Amino acid sequence: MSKILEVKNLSVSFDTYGAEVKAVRDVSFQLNERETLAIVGESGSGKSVTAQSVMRLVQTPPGKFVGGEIRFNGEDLLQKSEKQMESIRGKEISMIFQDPMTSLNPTMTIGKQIAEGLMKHQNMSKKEAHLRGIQLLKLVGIPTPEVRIKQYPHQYSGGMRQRAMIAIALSCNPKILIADEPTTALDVTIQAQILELMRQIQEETGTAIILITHDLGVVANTASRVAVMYGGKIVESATVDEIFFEPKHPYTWGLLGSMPKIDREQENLQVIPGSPPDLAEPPKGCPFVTRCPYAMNACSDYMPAFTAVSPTHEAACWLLDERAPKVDIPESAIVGGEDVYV
Amino acid sequence: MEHRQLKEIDFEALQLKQSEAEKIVGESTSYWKDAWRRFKKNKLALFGIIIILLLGVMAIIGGPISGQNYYENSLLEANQAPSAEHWFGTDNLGRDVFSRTWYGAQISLFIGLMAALIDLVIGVIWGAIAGFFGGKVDEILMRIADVLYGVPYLLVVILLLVVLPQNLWTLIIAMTITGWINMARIVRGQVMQLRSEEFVMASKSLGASNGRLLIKHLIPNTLGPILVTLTLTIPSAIFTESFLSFLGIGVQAPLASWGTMSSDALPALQYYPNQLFFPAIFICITMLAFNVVGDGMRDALDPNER
Amino acid sequence: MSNDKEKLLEIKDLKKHFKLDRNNVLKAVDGITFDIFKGETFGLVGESGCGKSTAGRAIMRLYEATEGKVAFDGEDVHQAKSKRKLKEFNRSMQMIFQDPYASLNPRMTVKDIIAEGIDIHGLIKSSKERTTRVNELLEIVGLNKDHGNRYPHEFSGGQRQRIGIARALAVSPEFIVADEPISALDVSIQAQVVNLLKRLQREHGLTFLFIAHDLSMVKHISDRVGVMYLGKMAEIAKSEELYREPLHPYTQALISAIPIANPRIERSRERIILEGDVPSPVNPPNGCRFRTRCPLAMDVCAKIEPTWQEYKQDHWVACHVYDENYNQEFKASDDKRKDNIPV
Amino acid sequence: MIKYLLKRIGYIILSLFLIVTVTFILMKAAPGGPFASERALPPAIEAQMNEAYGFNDPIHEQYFSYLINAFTFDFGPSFKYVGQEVTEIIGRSFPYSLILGLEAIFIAISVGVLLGVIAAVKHNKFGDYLAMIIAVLGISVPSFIMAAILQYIFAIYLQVLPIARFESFAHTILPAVALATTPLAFIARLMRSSMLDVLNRDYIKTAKSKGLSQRVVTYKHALRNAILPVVSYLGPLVVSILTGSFIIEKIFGIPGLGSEFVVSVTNRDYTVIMGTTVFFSVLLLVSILIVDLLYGLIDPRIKVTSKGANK
Amino acid sequence: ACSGDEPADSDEGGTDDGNTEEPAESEDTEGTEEDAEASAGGDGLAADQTFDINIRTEPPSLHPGLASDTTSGAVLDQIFEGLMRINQDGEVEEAMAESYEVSDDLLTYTFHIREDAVWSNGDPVTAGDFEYAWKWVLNPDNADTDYAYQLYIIKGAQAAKEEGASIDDVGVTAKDEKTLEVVLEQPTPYFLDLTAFYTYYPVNQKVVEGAADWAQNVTDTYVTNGPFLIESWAHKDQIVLKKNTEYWDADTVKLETINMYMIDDENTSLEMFNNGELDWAGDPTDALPLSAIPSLKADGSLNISPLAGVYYYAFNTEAEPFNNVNIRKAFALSINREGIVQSITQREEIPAMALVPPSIWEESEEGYFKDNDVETAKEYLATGLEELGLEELPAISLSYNTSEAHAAIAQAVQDMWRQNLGVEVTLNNEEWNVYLDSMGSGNFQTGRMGWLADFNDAINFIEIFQSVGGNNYTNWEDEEYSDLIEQSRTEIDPDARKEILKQAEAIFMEDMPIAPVYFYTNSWLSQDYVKDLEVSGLGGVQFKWAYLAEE
Ligand SMILES: Nc1ncnc2c1ncn2[C@@H]1O[C@H](COP(=O)(O)OP(=O)(O)OP(=O)(O)O)[C@@H](O)[C@H]1O
Ligand SMILES: Nc1ncnc2c1ncn2[C@@H]1O[C@H](COP(=O)(O)OP(=O)(O)OP(=O)(O)O)[C@@H](O)[C@H]1O
Ligand SMILES: [Mg+2]
Ligand SMILES: [Mg+2]
Repeated sequence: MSKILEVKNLSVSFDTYGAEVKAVRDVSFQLNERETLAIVGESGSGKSVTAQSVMRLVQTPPGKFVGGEIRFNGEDLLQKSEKQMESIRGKEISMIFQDPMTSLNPTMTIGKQIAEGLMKHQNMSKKEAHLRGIQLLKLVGIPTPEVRIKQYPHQYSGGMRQRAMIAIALSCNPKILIADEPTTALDVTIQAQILELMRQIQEETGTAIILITHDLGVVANTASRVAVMYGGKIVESATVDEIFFEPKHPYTWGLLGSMPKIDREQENLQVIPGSPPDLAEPPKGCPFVTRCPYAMNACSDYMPAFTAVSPTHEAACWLLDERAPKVDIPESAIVGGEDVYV
Repeated sequence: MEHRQLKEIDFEALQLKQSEAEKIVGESTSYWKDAWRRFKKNKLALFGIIIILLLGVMAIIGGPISGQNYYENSLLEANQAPSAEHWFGTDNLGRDVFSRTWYGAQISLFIGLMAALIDLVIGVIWGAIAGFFGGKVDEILMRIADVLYGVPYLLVVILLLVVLPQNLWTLIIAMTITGWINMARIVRGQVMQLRSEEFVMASKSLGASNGRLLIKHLIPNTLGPILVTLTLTIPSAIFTESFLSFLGIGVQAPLASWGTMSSDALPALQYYPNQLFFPAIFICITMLAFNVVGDGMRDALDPNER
Repeated sequence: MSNDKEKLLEIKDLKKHFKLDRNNVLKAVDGITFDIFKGETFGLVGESGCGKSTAGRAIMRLYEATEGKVAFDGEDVHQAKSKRKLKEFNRSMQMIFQDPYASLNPRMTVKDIIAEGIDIHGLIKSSKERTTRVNELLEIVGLNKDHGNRYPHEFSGGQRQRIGIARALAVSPEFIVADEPISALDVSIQAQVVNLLKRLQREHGLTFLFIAHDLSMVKHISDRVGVMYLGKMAEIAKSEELYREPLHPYTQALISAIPIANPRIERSRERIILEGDVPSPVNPPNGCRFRTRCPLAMDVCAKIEPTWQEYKQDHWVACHVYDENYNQEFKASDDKRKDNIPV
Repeated sequence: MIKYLLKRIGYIILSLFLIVTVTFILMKAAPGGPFASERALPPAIEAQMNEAYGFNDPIHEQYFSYLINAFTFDFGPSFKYVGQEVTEIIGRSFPYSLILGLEAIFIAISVGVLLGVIAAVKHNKFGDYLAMIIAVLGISVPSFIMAAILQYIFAIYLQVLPIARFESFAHTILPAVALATTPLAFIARLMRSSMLDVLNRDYIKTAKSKGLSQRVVTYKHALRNAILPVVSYLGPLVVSILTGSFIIEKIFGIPGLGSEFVVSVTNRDYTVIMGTTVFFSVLLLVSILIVDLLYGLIDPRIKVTSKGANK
Repeated sequence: ACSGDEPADSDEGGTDDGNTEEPAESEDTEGTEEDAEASAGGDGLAADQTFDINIRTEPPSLHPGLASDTTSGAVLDQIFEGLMRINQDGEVEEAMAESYEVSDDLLTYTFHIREDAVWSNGDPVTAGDFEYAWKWVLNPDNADTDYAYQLYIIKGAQAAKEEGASIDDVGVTAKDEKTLEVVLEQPTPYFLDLTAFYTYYPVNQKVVEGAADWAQNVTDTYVTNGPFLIESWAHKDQIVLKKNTEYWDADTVKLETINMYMIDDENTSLEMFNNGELDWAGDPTDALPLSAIPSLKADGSLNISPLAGVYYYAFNTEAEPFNNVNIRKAFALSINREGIVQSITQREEIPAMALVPPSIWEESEEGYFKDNDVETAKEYLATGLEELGLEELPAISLSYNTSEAHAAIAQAVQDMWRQNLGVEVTLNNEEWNVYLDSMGSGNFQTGRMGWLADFNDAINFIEIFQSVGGNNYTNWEDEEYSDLIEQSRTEIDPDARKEILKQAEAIFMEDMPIAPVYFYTNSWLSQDYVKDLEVSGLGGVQFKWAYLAEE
């Protein structure tokens, strides 16, 4: 497994009326061929900004890259010119956006929207692009693609739109596919269809996937590795099993704990009290400090560094420091037994 | 590494007040205060406000400042260039352009603001009702607007001239007849979009009356486009006024307005450009100021532009 | 068990059709029948666009029903003609909206939003009393009283949803329709809201119609669950039972598709993947509406609409598979496929 | 669709009927008549003229004959230009206004849209400010002042373009530009705000994510979505530009339709008033209809045939 | 008669500024000849005899019987010809008529039409064409013949037009092909002048009969008999005239082509003149912008000649306070006319302290009172107020119709009255038709009016005020005045007649129902190479004699 993407110490900020919003702070991760990296975290924790940074799609201004590098095949994307990026976007790295309802141009047929990328990157003629478009739609499971290709997004159902987005993203066989909450807007039956589709395609083409979601069920279903983000930072990163069965960061615990367990009767759900930090004035120390039940004095002043728990597992939490009191995973965060009604 | 230097005490539990966890980010400000705060950040808009205030002050005190008045003829001193005595020169009857400009400001600013007000009252209500109720009501209201737009305006104005006395209020009425239609169209479009918003539905489910829905929910959320349209209303009102004065409605000589001053001075453009320049430049300044303020207000009132 | 409970709401053959133009009618809700008992939470699930919100709104009378009856405490909501009666219904039935961002007027203070119902119904005389009441409500939903002077955009999604709840509670309703109150929120905030709803039910004896498409949440909060498909009710059962023993093939697919936050289970799990797309509610399939995507579809499904029957005690379903009485003509050919039903 | 069109045409006829009626009432109520002049006519001759033109008929008969005239587009002869048919007058002057108007609309739309797009793309940068200053100037300088200034600069001072009259393409440039100023400014402002809105939409990011260049994204994806408000503003505007501007025609000595509107009223030339009004109204109502149909073409989500009620 | 809207102003959109004019005198004020361009023509004639002029607006009708305005007149005068034509010196001379005889009682005129007078289609011009044309105008069945009353001095004309008398009894008879006899109601010294007026033009009976719309466009039926032929008529845009080679006096005609443009903006037309695109700017077919006058005067290019017309303010003598003659006098005397003509109108207009213009009666330059006589005005005011029993004057309203010049004059007068009499004056500006309506119904206190002569005779001005109504908006009537006018109609001796009319004017000025302001002038620019083109005192222009000199 070779790594094709490496993000190092990425920081992205937004200039707003009020202040500078530090949306992504010092984020590092890497992505290998053929693997699916899931990024999870609370709303507003910087998942989408991170993803869009990789594509250099963050609007500047108001956005700005404060520091770090994004190495794709060894080259730093942040150093590339807008023109050079054009040949990477859509061809090498492509993206499925958070909301299928708004991510397709409502005044252009699906066919045209698929063909654009093909014509640009594969030098296809209009006709070839059209035929390829039909193939792609078929691939993503849209019935009667010959008819559908001529339709406008509003004539598609939500699930179909999401699949059309996938078709666009896959059209040029990208090396990396970034899927930003591809299923949030869909209901479970269609969500299942789409996750299945993405898995299939990965098997066939070997594409590496970054999957952004806050649905841990989806993560469990699809990902091989997981990065947990909070307050603009990655707080824990590990393989999917390690995240679910040996989580180390209190935020990950909270996240796992607040899911209703379909196999357990609970009177009340576990909650994480409070609300996320203001990214305009992020806390000096750990961003989770205000909501962490285990917070220590150090947490509010010093950002904990990553501590490796295993070769594939690291977390940024003072609890992992040898001087810290030992804390066990709370009951609610334990993902247990296998007796599920299916 | 820095955390090597941490002491034992750093690993003691942090004392947190519960309320702090629920703290809302950002200081506690009201919507309007917040809007004002955003507005103040917009230097350009603030500058616009200052200009408008200055114009307002000058309109009130500017006339007599130069020691001249706006009506006294001095046929022998007609069409003079700016001088120490007549700061902006004189017009074809030898009247002082400076003081006329500021008396004109009173009228033009009044007309502009009045027109804006009318747009606001009639246009907004009309459009809001048409958009909100839709269907037949919309059809009827919009057809009325079409008819008003289609009937020859000049004919209407001539009739008003006959029926009503020649004063500012007749002028206002003449401007009212079609002035609000644009605004009504825009508000209607907005309201049609907004009326299916969930917060409207929510209020409905509480039993809110239609009037309440319109006044409390729909219209306040149309403020952005309303503001932009308003800023565009002002110049067109200023020039409509000069057209109407020409027909005999509204401001009668020797009173002046910027509109009449510039249309009077237009034929003399080549010979006495100063007579056109001064009123025209003030119209432009006013417009720039209002537009900048309008843009600033729109941004400031939009809670998404935090 | 439900028999000894008191019916609060009786919905009979409720239909809501939207006329698109002269020739096309969108049958958003096409004849649903169920009861809601006092103090319970009734969950309503189904695919997006199947008519859940429409049903909720028709019950609230935010939409005029095309047909059918909604009785609240024995009185027909849709027959109420007088303004006074209507206002009374508006007071006793309230709604929490799907989208916490869209359902709060961005240009009103939280205080005014919450007090809107109080103002409309003239429940309180002095402004001091109004403030007290609003503060009380803010406290109930777990917000701070100085939040009242702020504007919605200053709040997080979960806090906004709580404002929406406070608004609904302001008029002391007996019954609340919660239309996907959590689907726009992330997990940790979802938990906050669900806990709050449960607490309110405990403390104030409220009745909920809880609409969602997240089945794990619905199971967690509901006493009974109804499953809708394309404007029709497919199945109703106690939530425990529905998850343990889903009858309708659609329910089965739905439950099998819930992703489980456990990678080990997920890896080994088999799910029923439905083929095809949701048909258009303008032209629903004849016979059983689910047949176009149903893995068990039989000949009869295309011909006859399945009846709504109580297959077990308190467990209703509309599916030919569980109908012994359908036309003999189809029986022979269909019997073979019936063997495939997983039990 | 056919049904919808028929319904709309029904409304057009209804509106037209109302416009004709109101105009008739106003016309009759306004003081003066087509024969009034500073040199008073001998009463007997005036009486003969009234008789000859049917002004002695009962008012309702006059009204019905106007109504019939209006709906058969046969307005009869002008009172002022003796014997010239109203349809002829409109027929000969409209082409001038049409050419000028089309040119002006072309300028207004192309430059206006361009300015608006530049302003939006360079939001809060120099390009934005410059474009908006141009727009505000365009709004605050009315067409008649613009016309005089243009004439002065290009025809008199620089002597590169003709002063007036309508003989060649060069003659049309100044009046078209003067006519275009205000709408241009309006369009620029409208375009800017809707473009700002559209550029923040998700599908713009999608388009960029495909590797499309800024230019393609702006003009192929954003423009079409942002142009709707401009289109709805254009409906009535196009009509008033196409039917000519009195003041521009006067300044540039162009025999267009705009002056007919004004002159017919000041002359109380009843048949011409009615003819131009009906002509204008039909254009207006039809263009409003066309705008509604255009909505559907530009944005396939908008179905004109359905009512606005559904979400 | 007819009255004029002040010709020097821009009138809001084509109102009927119906002033008629006739050919008139010319006193050649030659400009210096410019350097010569290679030209073939002798006599210093430029090779290209194309003349460009602006006539502002579309002529409402080019049918001589229907026309009633200056613009139409300016075209008709070139393409038609009546029995007589007014020559460059302002004298009537024979035109279609080769000669004429007048009976001793001055009532019967017999005209002999030229043998070589032909229509543009080759038909000879006959006496019958005249009879037909005039009777057509007098036929009550023909509407739009606004100027029928111009023919009323002919016996039986008014009766035929207005009272249902037989058209056959009208005193016009074609005795034979070439002899026309005209019988008048009363001896009329200016009858010959009138026969040069366009309502008296002939039409070709053969062609015109049955082609009711013959004059609407330039077609085969548009048959004329003047020095020029109409070549094209692009409505509202341009009229092109060409020399008529078949014209009996074609040798005199030098201009080959006349382009008449219709540009209704005086600044634009002045610029076109400056650019050399026009050969003429200003009166009588166009006007010069007020603001350009000073500089034009300064560089000496402005030509000015008197015009028989008066600009005045009419008092409504029926309503207080202008029912009092002293008040009227006070207002009339306190106008600074010199100031107005010097600083506002600036075209060397003559301050008017009389009714009849000095171009008709030279004595009028003096007038009946002193201009700007504030002292006397104040005395009158005091007397007047006493008579009315008033402490001070109430606010007065001064009406005028929409126009830049009217507005300027009104504002100046407003200020004069305010300063001199201490009276508050409100200005009341109305759209043209509305204005006429208000004036006609007496709904005014004092209002602007103007009058331009149709022919060169004082009666033109004096008879306006003979009775209330018509063009007399003042509500002023005087028996003695009326008697004097009637007396003048039968007076054959010109001096005695003038004496009678002078008496009438004196009565009028004593009662002062109007405050005259100034007597009009013509003002124009012409390119230096334009020769023999002069504007008449009646505001007419004749191209028959004009030519372009070699440059
Ligand atoms: N254009 C922008 N201007 C200002 N702030 C922005 C902008 N875009 C994002 N942000 C801020 O950056 C932070 C991270 O946003 P991001 O969209 O990455 O969150 P996310 O993790 O994707 O959340 P979600 O789950 O809700 O999609 C948020 O606080 C957001 O407000
Ligand atoms: N006002 C309306 N006019 C026409 N059709 C409507 C209207 N409201 C809803 N619909 C249609 O009715 C159907 C049911 O909509 P509804 O909102 O009830 O679905 P839902 O089950 O709540 O879906 P979701 O889970 O997406 O909220 C949909 O096809 C929708 O497009
Ligand atoms: Mg996101
Ligand atoms: Mg819904």
